[in-house]
Amino acid sequence: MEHIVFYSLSSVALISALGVVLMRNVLHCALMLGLSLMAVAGLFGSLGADFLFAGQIVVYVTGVAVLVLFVVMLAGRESELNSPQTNDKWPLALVIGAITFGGFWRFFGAYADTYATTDAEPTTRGIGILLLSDYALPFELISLILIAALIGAIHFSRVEESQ
Amino acid sequence: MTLLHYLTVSGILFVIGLFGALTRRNTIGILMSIELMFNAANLNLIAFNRFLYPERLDGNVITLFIIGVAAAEAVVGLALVVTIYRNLNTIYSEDFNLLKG
Amino acid sequence: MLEHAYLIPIIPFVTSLVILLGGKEGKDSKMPYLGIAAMGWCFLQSSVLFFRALSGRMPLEAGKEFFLHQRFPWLEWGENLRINVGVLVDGPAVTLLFVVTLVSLLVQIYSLGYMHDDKRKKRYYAYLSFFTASMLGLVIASSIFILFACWELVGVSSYLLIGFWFEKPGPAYASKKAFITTKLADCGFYVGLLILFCYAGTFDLVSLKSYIAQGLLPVEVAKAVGIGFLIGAIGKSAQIPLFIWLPDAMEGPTPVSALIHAATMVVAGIYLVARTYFIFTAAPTTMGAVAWVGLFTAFFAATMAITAYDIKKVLAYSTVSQLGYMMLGLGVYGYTAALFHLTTHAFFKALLFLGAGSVIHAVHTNDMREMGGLYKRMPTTAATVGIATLTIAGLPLLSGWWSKEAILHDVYAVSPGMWVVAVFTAGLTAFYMSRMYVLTFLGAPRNEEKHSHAHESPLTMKIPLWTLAVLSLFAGGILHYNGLFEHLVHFKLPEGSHGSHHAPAYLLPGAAIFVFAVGVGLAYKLYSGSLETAQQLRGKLSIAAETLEQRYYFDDFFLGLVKLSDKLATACYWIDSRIIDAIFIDGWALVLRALAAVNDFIDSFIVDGAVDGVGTITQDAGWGLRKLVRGQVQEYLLYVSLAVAVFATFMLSR
Amino acid sequence: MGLLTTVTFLPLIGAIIILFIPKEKVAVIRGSAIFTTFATFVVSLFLYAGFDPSLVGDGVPVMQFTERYEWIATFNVFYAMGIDGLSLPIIILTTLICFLASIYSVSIKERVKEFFFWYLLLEVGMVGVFCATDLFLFYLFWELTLVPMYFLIGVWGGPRKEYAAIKFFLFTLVGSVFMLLAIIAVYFAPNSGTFDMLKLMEINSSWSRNFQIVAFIGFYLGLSVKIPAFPFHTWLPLAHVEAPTPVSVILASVLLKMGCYGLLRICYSILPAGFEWFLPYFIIIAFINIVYGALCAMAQTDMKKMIAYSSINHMGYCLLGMAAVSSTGFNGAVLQMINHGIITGALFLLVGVLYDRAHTRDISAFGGLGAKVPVYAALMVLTCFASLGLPGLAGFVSEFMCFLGAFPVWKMWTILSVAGILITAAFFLRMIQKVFLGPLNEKWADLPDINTRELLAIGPLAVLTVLFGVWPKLILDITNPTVTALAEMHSTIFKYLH
Repeated sequence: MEHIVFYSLSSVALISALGVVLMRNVLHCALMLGLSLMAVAGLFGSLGADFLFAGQIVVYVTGVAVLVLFVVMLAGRESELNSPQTNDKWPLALVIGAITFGGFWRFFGAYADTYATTDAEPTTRGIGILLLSDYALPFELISLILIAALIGAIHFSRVEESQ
Repeated sequence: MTLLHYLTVSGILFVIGLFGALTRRNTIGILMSIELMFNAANLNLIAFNRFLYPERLDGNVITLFIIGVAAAEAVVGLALVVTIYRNLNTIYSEDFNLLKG
Repeated sequence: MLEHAYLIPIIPFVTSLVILLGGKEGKDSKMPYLGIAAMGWCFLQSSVLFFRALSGRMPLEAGKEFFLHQRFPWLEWGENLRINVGVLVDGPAVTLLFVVTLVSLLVQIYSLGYMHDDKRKKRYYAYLSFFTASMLGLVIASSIFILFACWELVGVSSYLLIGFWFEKPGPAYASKKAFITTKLADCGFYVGLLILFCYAGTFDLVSLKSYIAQGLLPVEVAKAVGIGFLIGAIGKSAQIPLFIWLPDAMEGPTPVSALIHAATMVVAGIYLVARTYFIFTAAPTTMGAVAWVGLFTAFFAATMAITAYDIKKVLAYSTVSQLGYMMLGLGVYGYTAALFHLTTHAFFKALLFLGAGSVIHAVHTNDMREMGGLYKRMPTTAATVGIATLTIAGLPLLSGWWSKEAILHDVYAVSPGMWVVAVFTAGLTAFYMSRMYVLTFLGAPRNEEKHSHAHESPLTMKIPLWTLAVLSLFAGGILHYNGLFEHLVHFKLPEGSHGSHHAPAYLLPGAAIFVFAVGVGLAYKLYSGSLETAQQLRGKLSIAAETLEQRYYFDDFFLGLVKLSDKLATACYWIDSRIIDAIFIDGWALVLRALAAVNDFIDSFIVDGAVDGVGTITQDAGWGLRKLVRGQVQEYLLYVSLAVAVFATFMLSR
Repeated sequence: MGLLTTVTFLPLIGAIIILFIPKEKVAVIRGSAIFTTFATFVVSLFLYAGFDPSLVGDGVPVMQFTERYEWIATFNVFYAMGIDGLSLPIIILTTLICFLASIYSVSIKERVKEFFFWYLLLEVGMVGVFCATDLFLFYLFWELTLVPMYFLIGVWGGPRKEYAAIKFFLFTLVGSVFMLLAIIAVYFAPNSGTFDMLKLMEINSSWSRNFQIVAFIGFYLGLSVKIPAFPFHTWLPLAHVEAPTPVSVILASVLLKMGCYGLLRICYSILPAGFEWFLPYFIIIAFINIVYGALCAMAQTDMKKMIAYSSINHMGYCLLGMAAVSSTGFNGAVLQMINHGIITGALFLLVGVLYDRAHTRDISAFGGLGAKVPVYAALMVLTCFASLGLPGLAGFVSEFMCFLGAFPVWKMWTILSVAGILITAAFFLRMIQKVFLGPLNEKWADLPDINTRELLAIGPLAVLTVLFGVWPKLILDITNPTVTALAEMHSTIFKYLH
């Protein structure tokens, strides 16, 4: 069961991620992104991070992905579907990706025999406590950043009266 | 399932994101790829948390923060995209070359 | 009364502030009465002290030479250093208090009439009070430092009063001249104070006296201090060569001149020497200097008075001359005599000035050539001024006679040579004073128009005149009677300083009466008729007369000094702006430029080739690299990730 | 938070608040600036109330109201503050002058917001310099005064403001560089490794004489520019002439004191051997400052320039007092700093008043104003007399004490310096005569007398002038114990003087 869940979720996540970077239609990309993120959320769940599972879906899937969709609809153009959506640097990028993954792999190998020793427990309460104790300051800072981002976004995307 | 499995998935996800970020012409695509990379990192954090320090929750909390920052980044980035589109009438990154030497 | 002696300077000081800050300015200001009332109180207190001291009913402090010595620390610093403020009341102080308050009171009453129409009456009375307060402070200060402080305040108030009619250029200039000249002298005083404190560590007169009595002050130091103080006194008491401010100071209102000349400012110098007499007597050289300064001043001032036609200037020179007498008296150990002369002189000089003021008030001119025959129009003034003239000229048995005789007596004891000059000067005095009187009051009117407008002064001006006239007549005799004044001043000659010359008993009074008679007679003969004889005489002696009229060219000398310092100032400023400033601004630039030149030399011959090569390569590389920079953000990202990937993998996998 | 930190940084809060006020609301900006300076002044009075003058130790000064927090641990830098009898009067003077000058600053009409921002920032630096007991902090505040001053002169100044500002900036900056080098040298000196002034005062005996001399020169170059001591004084007349009135006031009243204060606090206390080596030259510089400064003042036709040069002359008295290395001289010097601050502040304000009305400062352009503007004339005459050292007014006692202190040690130079008093009197009286006396110049027939706002700024200074002249003990009681201990601190080194 565990294996089935993991492999299916992983493959969904990876395949839809490939879709994000490779598909021509940006709208489809955005949908794929949502799918990928949802799969990653599932992975979170399989790792016992129940709060993050919910958070991922709420913030990413229903927030960011939807936002992307909106923007795509705002800024997308039909004609672009015909032109390639990937630039001419892709071979180099591929090499970089390979090197990066090679680097990762060297370290990941050390954890080939690491198994989860305990059962997963609900995390929400613990996260809540941590957020308001040890991480109180970063927590507040994050909220500040969000506000700033919000204001910034509004400011950027506002249509000037004069124009 | 070992930790390696999860790490592998997260590694591949990251590389895909990186590839996308480097090759997509569409600015929105770049942003989406970056989101993928964020997710890879998140997955990494949670996996380590679960397998190496199951009694603690710091990984989860930091992931939460990253989600927050990523959301902010997405908002700002998309706003920028909209603005750029409005002003330059394009969303292709190669068309922005104000930094040209 | 005695223990509250400190009130005497404080009351007029406060009064002056009240007058200055309160009430409304104008002709009808009631403030003058406040000033007079305050001064009246001070006079009352002072005269009580004076008469009690005179009659011996005020006891000296046990074993001391003073009646009262109060002090409290005003400034304390360091381990144990302090400057006290306090009062020291002794015989001379009591005398001066009496004289100053009396003259000031009379002058203030007199000013009611004289300044009747002035629009800044309030300010005038405030200044007068302040002037008197400073002088009174000077008189009873127990510490030389406070004395110096009051000394300066006297200077500044005289500045304000001389320049009272400041809209006219004359007073404005004269007041500045007075202040600067006395300030120049004050520098000497200042240095004296520094030296004194450096060695004695105190400014307190009583402590200093005992300090010096114990012989702790080296003679050289005493000499230096004495000379410093003497310079201060020369400036304040208008001795040669710093008398130049006094004739100009006549630009102030005449009552002010009376105050300055009779009681307050100019006697301060004499009083300073008297107050610090123990320092002078500790260094005999300084005594000689005091005597010579006094003698020169007395003589030269008297000669200058001969040719002056401005009534106030004649009086000014006569003051200078009389102050010279006092200085001379001090210099020949005639302490008592000098103070005695100071007292009597205050009465008749105040009277002379107030009388002159009365005349000027009536005829609106200072020039005696336009007066003449005024006795018919102004009998009171003529009578009182006549009394004063006779007194100062030395008519036997009047006040001036006694004090002048006392000084001459002491002079003879020390040096008969000096005495001859002094007696001759007395003759000159008799001459120029009589000349002044004759020209002003006797003879025929020379300017009918002015004569016809002349009128006798109002009562407020007459009362002071009569009061002073009475004092001029009798004060000297009374004080001289039974050694009253001598007893009051209570001066003990230092041992071994008695003069060795004894004159025959008839010589001194005889000579004095002789020169008096000759002086008065000559003046009457020359000036009672028309001025022609005098003019002819002047024509014959034109060089001498010119010299006298130019005040022996002392003014030119000091003006030259001022010009010189102006030039010096300009030179300094030129140096400052053209050289020093240039060094630090342009100079740096020059240095840098020189360095650059050296650099350039090295560059062009040694480094240049190499540098050029490097430069070319860099440039080419730059052009090449520039092509890489296409402004493509994504490309940058590509390079960055490539680098990071390679390096991270490489570094971490070692 | 300690009282000293409050006094120092209160103006900063005001400055920040002003940043948030829209620049059109000029009245609000002015009001809050004046209120801030007033509040600072009041807080500094609390310092006075809580200060115990008798608290002195044996040797190193005992600081009060101390605050000490670790700041940069790696370099042993502390946020250390404290005051003693030397700094307290100057701090109060600073806050008072800032308050009064801010009242006068209402006459500034352009870019009010920026003006008061820089103004308040300047106050932070000035107060901080006098509070800091850590050399690093001291230097920081020292430099903090530089930038606001540069802008205050450069933006709101007269016709040659840019030149003046640059000149001021360069002079002080070059000086500061030397001072920084000296600070670093002291930090790396044997047994040191600290910026703590008090500790440095203790350990300096282990330093070689040559080292102390070199370090002294560094400090002296930095400080003498601010004093300003000959020959680094040429920036002063220009800066004064070009600066707007309130800035001139602060420049003369407070900034110059930073140099003198530094001389006593650092050069003398930390590097006594260097100071001792320099004394013979120091007295000559004092003499030159006095006489040469006065002579230069006499040559001026511009009133502001004349007063600027008279400042050089008056700071010469401070130097003279310091050269005595005795309780008398030091007391005189400190007293002179305060009195000069009050008197010259008032003088600059008064000249500013006249300039605001007549738009000229040329002495010979006036004449007979005494009848036209009696109150103004009275204040001016009073202040001039105070400046030329009339007894009963502030300048006299301090001058006298400086001379009194210096005389036993430097007889010749002191006597020569007395000439400075005469020259000062000469040029002030000449100015009074030409401006106020004589017949009225008809050009100024409708010149209005001083108004309430100006009187509010100048009046307190005039009152203080009289108060400190009549009762100098007010200041002396605070300074004396500290200063006496200071004079005794290195008595072994300076023994030969006395």
